[in-house]
Amino acid sequence: MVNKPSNFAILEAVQHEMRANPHMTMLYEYQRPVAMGPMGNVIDLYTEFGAPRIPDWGPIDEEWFIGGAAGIAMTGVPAIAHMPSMCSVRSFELIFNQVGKLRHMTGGQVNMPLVIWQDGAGRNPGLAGQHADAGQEALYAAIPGVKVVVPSNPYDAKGLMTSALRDGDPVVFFHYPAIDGNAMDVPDDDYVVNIGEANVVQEGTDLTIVGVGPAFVEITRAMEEIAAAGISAEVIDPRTIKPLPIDAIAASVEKTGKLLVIDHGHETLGTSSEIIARVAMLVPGARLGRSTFPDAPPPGAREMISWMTPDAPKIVEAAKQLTA
Amino acid sequence: MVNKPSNFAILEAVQHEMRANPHMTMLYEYQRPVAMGPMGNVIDLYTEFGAPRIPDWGPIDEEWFIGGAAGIAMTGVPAIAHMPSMCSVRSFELIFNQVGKLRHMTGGQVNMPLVIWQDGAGRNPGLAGQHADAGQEALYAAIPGVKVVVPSNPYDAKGLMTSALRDGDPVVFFHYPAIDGNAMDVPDDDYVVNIGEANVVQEGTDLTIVGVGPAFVEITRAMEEIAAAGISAEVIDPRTIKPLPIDAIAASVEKTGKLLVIDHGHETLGTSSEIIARVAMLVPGARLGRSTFPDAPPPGAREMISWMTPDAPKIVEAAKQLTA
Amino acid sequence: MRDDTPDTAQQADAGPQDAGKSGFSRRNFLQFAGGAGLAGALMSNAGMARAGNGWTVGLEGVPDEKSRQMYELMLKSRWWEEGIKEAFLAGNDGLYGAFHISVGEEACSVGVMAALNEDDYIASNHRGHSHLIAKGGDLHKMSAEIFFRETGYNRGFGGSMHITDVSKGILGMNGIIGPQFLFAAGAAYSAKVRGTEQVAVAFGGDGSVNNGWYYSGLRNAALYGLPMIAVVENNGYQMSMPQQNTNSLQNLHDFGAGLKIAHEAVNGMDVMAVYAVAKRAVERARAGEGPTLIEAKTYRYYDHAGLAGAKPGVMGAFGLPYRSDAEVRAWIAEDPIPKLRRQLVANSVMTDDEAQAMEDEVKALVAETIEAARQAPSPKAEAGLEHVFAGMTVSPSQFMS
Amino acid sequence: MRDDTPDTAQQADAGPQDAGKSGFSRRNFLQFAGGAGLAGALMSNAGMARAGNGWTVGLEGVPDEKSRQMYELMLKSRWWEEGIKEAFLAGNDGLYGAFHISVGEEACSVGVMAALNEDDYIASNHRGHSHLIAKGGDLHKMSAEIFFRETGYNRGFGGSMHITDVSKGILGMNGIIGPQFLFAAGAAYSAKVRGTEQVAVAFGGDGSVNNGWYYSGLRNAALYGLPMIAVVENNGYQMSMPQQNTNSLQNLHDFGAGLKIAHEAVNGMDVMAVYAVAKRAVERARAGEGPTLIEAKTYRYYDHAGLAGAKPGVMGAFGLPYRSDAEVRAWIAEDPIPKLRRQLVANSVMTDDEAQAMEDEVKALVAETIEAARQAPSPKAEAGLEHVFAGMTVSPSQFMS
Ligand SMILES: Cc1ncc(C[n+]2csc(CCOP(=O)(O)OP(=O)(O)O)c2C)c(N)n1
Ligand SMILES: Cc1ncc(C[n+]2csc(CCOP(=O)(O)OP(=O)(O)O)c2C)c(N)n1
Ligand SMILES: [Mg+2]
Ligand SMILES: [Mg+2]
Repeated sequence: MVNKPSNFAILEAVQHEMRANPHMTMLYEYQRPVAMGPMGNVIDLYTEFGAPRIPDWGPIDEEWFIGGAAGIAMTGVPAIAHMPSMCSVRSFELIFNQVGKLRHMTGGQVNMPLVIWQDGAGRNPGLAGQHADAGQEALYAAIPGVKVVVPSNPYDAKGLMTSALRDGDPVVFFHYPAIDGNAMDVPDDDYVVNIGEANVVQEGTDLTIVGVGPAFVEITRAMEEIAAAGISAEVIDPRTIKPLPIDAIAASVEKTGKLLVIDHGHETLGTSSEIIARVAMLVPGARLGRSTFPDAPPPGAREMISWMTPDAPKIVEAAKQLTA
Repeated sequence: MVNKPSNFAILEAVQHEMRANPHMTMLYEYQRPVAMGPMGNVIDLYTEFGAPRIPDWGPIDEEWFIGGAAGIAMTGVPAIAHMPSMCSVRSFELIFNQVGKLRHMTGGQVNMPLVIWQDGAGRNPGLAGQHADAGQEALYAAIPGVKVVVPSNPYDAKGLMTSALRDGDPVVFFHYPAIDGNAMDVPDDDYVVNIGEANVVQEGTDLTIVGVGPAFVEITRAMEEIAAAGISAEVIDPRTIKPLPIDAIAASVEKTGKLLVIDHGHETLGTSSEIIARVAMLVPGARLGRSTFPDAPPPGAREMISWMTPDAPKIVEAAKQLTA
Repeated sequence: MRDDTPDTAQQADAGPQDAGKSGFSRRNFLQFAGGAGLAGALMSNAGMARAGNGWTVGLEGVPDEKSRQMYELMLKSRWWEEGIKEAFLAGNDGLYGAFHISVGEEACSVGVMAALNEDDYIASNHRGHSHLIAKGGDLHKMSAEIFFRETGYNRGFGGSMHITDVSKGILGMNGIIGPQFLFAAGAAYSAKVRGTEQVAVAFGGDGSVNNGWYYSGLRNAALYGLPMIAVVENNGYQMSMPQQNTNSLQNLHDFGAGLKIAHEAVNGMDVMAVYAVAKRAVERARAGEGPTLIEAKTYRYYDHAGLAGAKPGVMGAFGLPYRSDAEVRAWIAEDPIPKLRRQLVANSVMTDDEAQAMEDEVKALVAETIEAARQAPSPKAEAGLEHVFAGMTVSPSQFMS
Repeated sequence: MRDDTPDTAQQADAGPQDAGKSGFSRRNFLQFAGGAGLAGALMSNAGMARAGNGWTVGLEGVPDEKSRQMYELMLKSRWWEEGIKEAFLAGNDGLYGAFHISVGEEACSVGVMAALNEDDYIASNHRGHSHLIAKGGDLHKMSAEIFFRETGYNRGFGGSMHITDVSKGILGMNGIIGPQFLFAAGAAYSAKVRGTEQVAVAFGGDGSVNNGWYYSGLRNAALYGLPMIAVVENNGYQMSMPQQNTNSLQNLHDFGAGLKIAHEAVNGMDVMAVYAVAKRAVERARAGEGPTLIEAKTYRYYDHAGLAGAKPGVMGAFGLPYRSDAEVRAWIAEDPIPKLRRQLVANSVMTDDEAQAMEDEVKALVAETIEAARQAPSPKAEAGLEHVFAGMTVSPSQFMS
């Protein structure tokens, strides 16, 4: 057990499943499945499996990566479509009208062992507009028939990818590089983190704080100062957006009476909206608050985007306010 | 003033604006802009304006309708992209990454006088999967930079279309044919219903009921029985999903203490989630409830889809429960 | 259409070179495809169908049994759709939902499917009843699905537009225009991964060529040398829009020239001509020579959807605003089913009585499937919450909890 | 590339016929385009550029003033990017964000823009600095945007990938691959609606031809006979992927054959050759003969993005894993800027001193814009809440209310 970067941990999961399944195929866009581990050890799936199971990345054509992978999956061959954050949305309709609906539409006939691995987003300065998004998981969670997971550390990333690759339903897997900020020991052997299982990272009595992916990394950074302020926070990482493990969150709010949701997605109809709405109905009288990226595209200038992104200081502030 | 079918009322708005603006252009998919009014009078924009402002409908290519119309709008020419419900989602990325972001991304340089008119959806039996959707407005409302309106009757449809066509920002306009169930007098002259303005259709003290489009039609059908049950319901049609007129709704819930949201969209991350989340934070202690279409694609068989759709009887039931 | 044949020949040769460029040498692929010997063998009997200009092809070289089966499949497709049509028109069963009739286009589906093996894949569209029947679809399950019964192919979840039978390689009809080209390319890619000889065929209409998925499916099939075939059933209309107003190409298969893939037009009203062209395409695919684009010139006798202009006992829809009755009658004069029957009888593959008997049996079977569908149970309302994800149900959120 | 010229000629003729089929007769369009006389006039001086095989074209027929301007624009593009590159490498300004250098490709942008009027439109991509400068982009506002200053083109909202100047017909660079083909087709459609003579040009790389928007933009331009031009800057790589691994076509412009539109390849390292081809395309567009697909064979001297392998004072990036230094040096030997300078001097359009003076002035201007950007104010944090919708701000939801 040793710290591993998340991209390496994820490739360990993919490598294990591709070795176990002689046909599993990965279509991907420009990030060759090669990563270096902590001891300089390299995983190179491209060299190990090669075309056709792992072709050289090929054309800029997200509709092929997702539509083609869906076709592969319909023949019973588990498929992965891996691409950068701004790209999978080009295939949104295929996920909305095909991938998510085919099982139901056909009365249960169609299995869709497909993992859509979306990579690389985050509220980074300098890219602007299309390359600094976060929170797209909410767009996919709104679609019936697709599962959506958002790991917040390398350990969960590997375990959730393993689960996703063993699932018979389509899973959209969000990898935010920022989660390497939550360094973790990652076993070399394979293991699963179950889809739909929340992680209570810290128990507390005054306040429940919830967030996924990069927002959860900021929550972790804020925990010490929150404790220092004399606030006993229960900290929960849902890890899965759909199906959302709302019971674990509601149970916690039952105890603390207060919920703070942090999200790097937008205010309107982001993940925070669903969590707050459900808790509000399940735990009448709870105090509720959220800190999210505003309903604006991400601007390029650091001054703007950093100010707009929920980070540790803003989270500490919000925790104090909500418990005041 | 006389009852008019909504498609006719909408075309009255488009005709007026196209006459007022010599270049306004409409690209559309297979529903020619022709409609018959109550006295058998016909509006035929295709004959009146013709190509190129209104071409014969042309190819099955939603990316052209929306991407091309966006290009037209970028040159300062107001444009309409009109297509059936299952189609505009093919251009989701163009709306998400271009139409909604261009003004902000360019520091305010790009105007986008574009109306995306999505037509014909609804929870109808027999079509299944892709042709019986509703609630897609929530997908677009999640996108920064696009306004989203959902009229629930022919009067609002005409007034909101007029506002949309005079707006310098992109507006996604949802026309559900079911809204003809809310027959209304519609003036022949042009008028506006402001985007972002809710409509308090009935005042009440016990309970606030909120819904848009086809859900609001069902709410209207339920009102008599709800009153008969001795429940004084305040009934609100937000009409706009983004920007959401939350203050009017919150003010009402302040008064009634209870909120019931009805939506033909899905449970998870549908419009109901945003309304409930915001009210929960603005009106602590309010009782909250919702009735939505489940997180499943629409099945074809009538037995299933009718049972799954929030209709008047289910709304009456929910109102009784929430006020019990 | 003479000038199309050279295209094909020439482009077919371009195949392996393209495949080579994409990193799969022909040799590699043939290992997958099961050895060069096979490809050679297939090649040899391709010649058969190269008679004349290929626009109309007789039974020469087609085993009697095969041609009889093809005739029966066309009859099944024709009379199943006619039978359902009659039930809709009669109005006694309260039928509802979409129903896109392909009557008139049976030669396209049966001709292509005759060139396929059972384990080959097809990805169909909204007008796909004929594709499914030609690929061995079960008429009982199809009728039951039209009636939205629990016993239907999709258990009443899908109706006409979504009928699917994965067990027969039928990846499904689809209510959306275009994805079939990606699904077929993906299924072909899967065959390559698994090293099988399977091919995947996408069926689309003249309207389906106008969306990006058509380009993507074909372009990637060309890039990776995939065993994929795109069949464009050009029936002249995209709903009410004449094909010539939707695309600047007169002959849609010409698009293949821009991808340097094999492409040709075929007489979609002659099942043996379609069979011949499809066989060449299948041979090319199994030999690792990449995709083929086939444009079948055909016609739908009925309206786009629904039964405007249709009458009980009369084949075809007349008096529609966007086309002339003379045009409809001209295409009906080309009807592929009597055309094949005349050939079967003239070549004494069957007697006219045998042909008639076959037709009567098919009609009886269709009637039986419709009666069975009538009697079958409807799905439970609660079933709608199933099959969203495998083995779990979603919550009935229509009821406030 | 000889065999490309016939393509064009032949396809150009197909133009009006296609336009006709789409319902816009050439005559109609020429009213928009301002009368047949004009089209004729333009045609006549197109001949000039038909010398030899067209792969390299001299200054014959190009007014001295014009060629001097073109030289200056290439210098501006070259030295502005070199100047910003140096600032990045020096590291003293804390520069951040994306920066896709187009050094080496200046002949493509300047050659095309030389054929355009001020009110014509361009839709650019992520590698668009050169397009913008060639279309008259303001170097001060561009430098300021790279520094994310309030004084930048996009007020610091966009950075390199999104620089836009609607007032100059620059519909913007774009961080997403492909939409420019739709935007340009749309802008061309708008010109048709308004009855102007404007044309719209989309610039994309060899990678951009692989997505559906490319097909859609070109196909609809062909269908409606739009004054649209697609310029594919084939620089041989899509990030680290050789073009030949991303598309089964060796010559990307061949795709035009499948749409029956005018299409040709051009020497993207020869500004006058590009100018000549672009002029023909523009004439075709203004004459209502529909779109043209131009493939410019070119090269980017630097890495896809960032400055791997780049050194201060040295032009080009070396030692990159996916290409050989010899290849880079071979293309640099083709550098279009000294090539034009040699011609200007040899044809005594300028003396070498005048050319040098011009280069020095350009360098000075660039330095000035960078210094001004340094001094300019950064945007206020709160500004990020503006420009989502016209005239309203969104709420600062990052702070719990
Ligand atoms: C993406 C998409 N756009 C539009 C539609 C609506 N639609 C259904 S069938 C059809 C016409 C199809 O024409 P064609 O491809 O020629 O097939 P045909 O009906 O003639 O067999 C259209 C526009 C759809 N189902 N999907
Ligand atoms: C839709 C989309 N997919 C992927 C990307 C990531 N991306 C940015 S540039 C690029 C390569 C573009 O190559 P090419 O079109 O040849 O242009 P070049 O960079 O060579 O000028 C890619 C894949 C993107 N920006 N948009
Ligand atoms: Mg058709
Ligand atoms: Mg390139």
